[in-house]
Amino acid sequence: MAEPVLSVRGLSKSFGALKATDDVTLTLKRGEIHALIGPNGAGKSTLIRQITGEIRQDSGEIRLGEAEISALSTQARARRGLARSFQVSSLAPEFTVLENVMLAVAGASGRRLGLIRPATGDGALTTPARRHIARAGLEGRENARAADLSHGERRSLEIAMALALEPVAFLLDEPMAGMGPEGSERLTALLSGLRAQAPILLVEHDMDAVFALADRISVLVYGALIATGTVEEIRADAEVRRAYLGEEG
Amino acid sequence: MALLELEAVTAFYGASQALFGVGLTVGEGECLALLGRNGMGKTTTIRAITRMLPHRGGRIVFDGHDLGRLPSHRAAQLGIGLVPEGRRCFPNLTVEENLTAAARPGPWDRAAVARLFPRLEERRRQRAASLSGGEQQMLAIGRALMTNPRLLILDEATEGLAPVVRQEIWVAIRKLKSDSGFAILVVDKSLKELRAVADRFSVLEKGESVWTGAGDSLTGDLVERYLGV
Amino acid sequence: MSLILLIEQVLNGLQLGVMLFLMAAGLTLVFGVMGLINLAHGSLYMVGAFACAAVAAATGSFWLGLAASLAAAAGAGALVEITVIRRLYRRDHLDQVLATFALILIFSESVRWLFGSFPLYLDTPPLLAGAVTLPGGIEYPLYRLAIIVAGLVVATGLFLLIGRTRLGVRIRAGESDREMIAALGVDIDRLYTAVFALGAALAGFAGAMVGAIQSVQVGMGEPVLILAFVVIVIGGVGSIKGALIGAILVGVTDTLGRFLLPIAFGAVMEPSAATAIGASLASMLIYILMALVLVFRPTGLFGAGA
Amino acid sequence: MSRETALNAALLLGLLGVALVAMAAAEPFIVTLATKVAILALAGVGLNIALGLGGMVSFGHAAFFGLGGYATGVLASHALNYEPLMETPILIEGTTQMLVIWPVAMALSGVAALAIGALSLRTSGIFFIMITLAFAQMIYYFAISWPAYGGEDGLSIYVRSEFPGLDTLDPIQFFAICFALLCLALLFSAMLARSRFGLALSGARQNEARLRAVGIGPYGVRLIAFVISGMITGLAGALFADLNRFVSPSMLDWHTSGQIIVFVILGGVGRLCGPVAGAGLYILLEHNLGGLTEFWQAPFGLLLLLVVLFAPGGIIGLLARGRRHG
Amino acid sequence: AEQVKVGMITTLSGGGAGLGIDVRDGFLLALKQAGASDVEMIIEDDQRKPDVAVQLSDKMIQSDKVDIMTGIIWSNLAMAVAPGAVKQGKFYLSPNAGPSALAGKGCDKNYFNVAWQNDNLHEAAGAYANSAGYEKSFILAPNYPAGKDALTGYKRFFEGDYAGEVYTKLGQTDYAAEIAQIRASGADSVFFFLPGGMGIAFMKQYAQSGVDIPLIGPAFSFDQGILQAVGDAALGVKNTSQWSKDIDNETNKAFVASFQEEYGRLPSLYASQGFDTANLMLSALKVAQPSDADAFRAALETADFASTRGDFKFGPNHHPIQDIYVREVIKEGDVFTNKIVGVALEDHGDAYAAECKM
Ligand SMILES: Nc1ncnc2c1ncn2[C@@H]1O[C@H](COP(=O)(O)OP(=O)(O)OP(=O)(O)O)[C@@H](O)[C@H]1O
Ligand SMILES: Nc1ncnc2c1ncn2[C@@H]1O[C@H](COP(=O)(O)OP(=O)(O)OP(=O)(O)O)[C@@H](O)[C@H]1O
Ligand SMILES: [Mg+2]
Ligand SMILES: [Mg+2]
Repeated sequence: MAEPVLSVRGLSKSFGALKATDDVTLTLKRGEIHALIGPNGAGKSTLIRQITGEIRQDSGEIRLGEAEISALSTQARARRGLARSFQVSSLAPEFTVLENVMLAVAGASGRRLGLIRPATGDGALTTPARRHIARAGLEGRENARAADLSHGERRSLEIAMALALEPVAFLLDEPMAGMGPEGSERLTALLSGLRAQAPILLVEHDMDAVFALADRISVLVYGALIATGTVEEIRADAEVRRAYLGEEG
Repeated sequence: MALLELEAVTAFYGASQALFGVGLTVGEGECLALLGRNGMGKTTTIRAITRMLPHRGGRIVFDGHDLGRLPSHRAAQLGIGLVPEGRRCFPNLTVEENLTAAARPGPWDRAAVARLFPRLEERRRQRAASLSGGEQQMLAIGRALMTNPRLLILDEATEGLAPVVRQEIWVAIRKLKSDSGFAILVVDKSLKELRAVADRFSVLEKGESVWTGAGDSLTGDLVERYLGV
Repeated sequence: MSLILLIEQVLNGLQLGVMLFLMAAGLTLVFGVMGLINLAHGSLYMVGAFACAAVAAATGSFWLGLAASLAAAAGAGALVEITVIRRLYRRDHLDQVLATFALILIFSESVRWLFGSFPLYLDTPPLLAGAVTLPGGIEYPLYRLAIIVAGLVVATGLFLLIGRTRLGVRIRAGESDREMIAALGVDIDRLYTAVFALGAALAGFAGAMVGAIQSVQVGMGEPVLILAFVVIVIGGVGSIKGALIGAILVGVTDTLGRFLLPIAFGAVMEPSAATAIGASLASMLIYILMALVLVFRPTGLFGAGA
Repeated sequence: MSRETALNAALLLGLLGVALVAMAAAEPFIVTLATKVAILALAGVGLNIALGLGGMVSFGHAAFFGLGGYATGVLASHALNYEPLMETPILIEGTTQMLVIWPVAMALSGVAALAIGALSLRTSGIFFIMITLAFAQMIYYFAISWPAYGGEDGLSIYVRSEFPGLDTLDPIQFFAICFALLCLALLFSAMLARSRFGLALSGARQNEARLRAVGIGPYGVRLIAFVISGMITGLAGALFADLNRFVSPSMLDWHTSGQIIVFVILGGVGRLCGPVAGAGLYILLEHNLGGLTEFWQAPFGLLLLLVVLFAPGGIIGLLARGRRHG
Repeated sequence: AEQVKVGMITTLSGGGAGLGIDVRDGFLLALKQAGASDVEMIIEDDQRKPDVAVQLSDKMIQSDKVDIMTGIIWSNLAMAVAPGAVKQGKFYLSPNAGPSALAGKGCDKNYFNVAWQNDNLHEAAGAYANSAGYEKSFILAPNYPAGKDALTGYKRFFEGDYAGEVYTKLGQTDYAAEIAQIRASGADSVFFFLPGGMGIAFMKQYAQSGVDIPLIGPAFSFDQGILQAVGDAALGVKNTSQWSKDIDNETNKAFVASFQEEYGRLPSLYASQGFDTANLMLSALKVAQPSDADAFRAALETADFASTRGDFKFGPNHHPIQDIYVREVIKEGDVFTNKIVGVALEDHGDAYAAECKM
């Protein structure tokens, strides 16, 4: 099988006595959506934050393609093609929707940040930005300030910014949260097509979406992976049903 | 008489109008679900009820008090408890302190909240900022319960919770309603679960109440029309 | 340099530290806990000192003056909170800076208009006059011991109030999200007026206590303001313990720096240059200390993690 | 043209107009005041890049203002008494040429800003405010007690530095130099705000985590902005020394930092011409209230207070509405 | 006579306003008594900021076209203003500050100091310490030029040894560490120069500390305005001054009485200096106009006026040659004040006159 796009091996992180990630090994392959599920506080977001470099792991390694990236800063990892969405929307509140996405385009472009040449009205930024905004379903809201958006709209903007990075791999932390039924449906369709562009590590509690999208599912409990498998396998796993799914499976 | 009654409420953010006429009632011990697509005004309605955003036109009456001129804390003291959108736990306070900050006398105290969310008890001394998303959500609910409200408002209260926990919360909400006689106003995206707990539904579109009715009269095509699915 | 002198200087440093804490206590409350940048803290300190001096002069009793200082500063604080500060919580910190800067001008000139441009007389009460002899033969002014006691009492009181009471929890909650704490049924406006008045009263108290051994004059609050910020920032915003330890650290560093640096330089150069250079370095010392602390611990010694 | 742009143009033209009318009316002092406004506004434009665009509330910009001033003072004093500044390893002589002094002042304050910024930017919020203050205070106390250039007494220059082709002692010509530099700095600052760099800087102010997540490191962006900011303020300091023909540690005092901040806030944080409006109003009030009463600072404070309370966003915010630039 | 415009730049707001107000009030009192209707005063507040002072002087010279300037309290402000003003042909009469630079190499024919050269009172303190038989002094001043000048001045005259020499931080308010050093130093006298609030704080703390080594200081910390704030702590302290309220001459008696009547308070050192400055100016105006600079200068140089200090004349560098007294702080009724107990230096000039080439 082809080389995984992203691989994590033996990753561990403790906060005091709490093992937030406990020797986690997982891979993200080309073209797949790999869902990561698990109870609240299992360590899913912490895992993503280690992959992006917001916190340093205590041990273990992270590879993007061939390269070991754990020594890089968050921004360097982003420039190499790791895009993430935040579980709690994290935007530039005073910027408009368009400016937020332009910022992402500018960051991803890898070009030096000019001091003089205007960015506003620069087609190289605005054209892709508008395209990503439309894909995330925020068409018509380009000029609204991020601070004035409703909760669901902010969630959509998170997606648009991740798209704008045109990354090698997506790390999406609960992208469905806050989306209404209609938004969830649209996002499901979007993500389904997106995997062809770049694989997605999807943290999500919305099981309808997970079961509809995931090629593989990993289950994290108390920081440790207890199972990895196809949708059917995970649905059928008694331990997962008890610890996480409840009657839903 | 209804516990909470909104009549033709309008509200603005600065110069831009967000509510164009919202009307709804929540009876004593009743559960009303507020529906609508993203950005239609659900949260704004809730902000008007909790006095975080003064409304401009119409009337909001809670338990016979016109909320029109009351500040936020008075509305809360009258018995409106809020689980806000986005959790809004106090980040620098520990779990325990978040709960004490809200405490008012009544059946809901730290012990009762601990029974509902054992996870919170485990993380008692941790600052809210470093809790996981789901843990924060539990804390926000626990904190609202600590005010021992008569009307509990839940704005996307199950967002980010694991399915088992979510189910437990719905069970708990149903229990709150039947045992403690709480009135409940709830916004959530899961229609399936709402149908099991809500007595009535009210739909917002572009800041206006467009439909109200019981759960069984919310047919598939209405859902299609108002929620887009 | 004898050992006894060194010990005495360490003691002086500790004493200065506690005194600095007393001067910073009100600010710790208002800035550290409520999150409001109040440049007018020094003005409230001045109000306390002037009130104490005026009443003590009129009645002949320092203690009545002290009571007056609490009342005057708390009153001024409450007035300022209700008319000005209250509108600023939701605003940018910078608006608070400008508004409280304006308050400094208003306070200073009003006090000068009321009391004239000359320093006022305020002396320690006879009860606390004179010096006591400590073990080891160190003579120590009684009044300074009283200041230490007052500082420690205030520290303990604040620590209990902020850390241990529900009121303290609510104040801190209000700092991060006023709207939310109000939606939970807390009358945050009134609570904050009360806390601000308390902070002002502490500033006034310090002004009276410390004014009695310094000079009571217009502008006396300015150095205090900077020092108080230095102390709080070194200790870590929001921590009473941090403020106390920060204050002691500043006090000891400053005192020993003033004392030892000229001696140290004297070992390597001719005396008159050494005193001058040593003194120059000593006057920079607390700022060097603050910069060092912040470079290595960007949120202060006891600040919450970044 | 937006309302704010129109207002900015009106402000600058107003300042220019005041100077020209005053010259025509043979009121050189008014020209001097207008020059002071231009210079202080220039310092504010510098600070505004750090504070308004980058959200870095520096309480230590007096350091750069003062260093710029001392660059002028020291170079000029050496030029006047013909003592070289340094003989070994290389000979450096004093000078009174503005075209030499300005780059020196900007380089000096730029290097200081690089050092101070590199350390200070590890912190944020109030800690940043205080650590920048700390560095400025160190320089201040050093200047007070260092006898070589006058210590607290300061350093008189007696003449004004020279600019090729102009008589800098003529108030209006000196004004023209300062005004032109102010306009250049404003132009630069406007372009900076609109550039990709400006976008990133503003992003760093609003949300650091987000900026990192899109691949931009906030530290470098901030540091560059801080250095640019310090250099512009340093240039203003050099002009200020020339205006007064005198430098002293009071330029390094924390009051000076505070005053520059006040200009910026008063005019409107992050507004392009905020510092011009702020400095203008400040100087206007300072010089007119003084005549009314010995206690003029009290009504002055009251006016400031009214502006904060009822004109959030400063004067420009009040008059132009709309959002801040960037 | 012709109208004469006098520009006064002095500190009228903020912390140091008391000094400026006294200079101004003393000056105005002299004008009023002389009925000098031909003198037009322009008074501005420098806020104790050098740059403000410079701009005010520009204004007075450029717009108001004053003939004579005066008023500045602080040395650093004087250094910022006076050299420029005299270079532009104005007369500057200093009612308070006397930095050494302006007495020596930087002296100017149009610059007159009517108060003292900065070192004078410190020199007198040194001389007094000799005569009082002290042999080992502990000396203390803030770490800035005036502080260094003070210690230099004291050392110039004091013949004994030094038990310690300390520079404190400018604006320091707590002196416990210094007092401990003094106690341990074995000194028999303490000389300190701590102007304003610093001196008040020092003396109060010194009194409380139980240390009883005698203090000596220049008049600044024992002036009428400040003394009430120090209270008992200052009683008995010896200080040096070129003026005192009890100097026995007609001018002074009249001055003290009329000042008290006019303003309802006792005059200070600064008030006397303002008063003398105005009288010096008035005396010269009787002879010549500032527009005739040489004549006016010559008239100033004769110093033909009745000074509150008694004998007064100018040295070659236009700085005073005068007696400097030793005073002791006493209590008269409720009021703390000074009484003269001796003369420290007679007809004392300054150390820089030789360097002055006009
Ligand atoms: N800085 C920290 N200090 C202490 N504990 C922390 C810190 N950050 C996270 N934790 C704890 O680590 C655990 C894992 O948190 P994480 O946010 O990764 O959970 P999660 O799986 O994303 O949960 P959720 O689904 O609720 O978002 C939680 O119990 C959390 O409280
Ligand atoms: N602070 C604000 N300032 C200006 N406009 C706002 C603000 N908050 C919300 N809005 C706007 O008001 C409208 C209603 O928002 P509201 O938050 O009430 O929607 P909602 O129904 O709760 O949506 P969601 O399901 O996404 O949470 C939206 O168009 C939103 O952009
Ligand atoms: Mg999570
Ligand atoms: Mg909502």
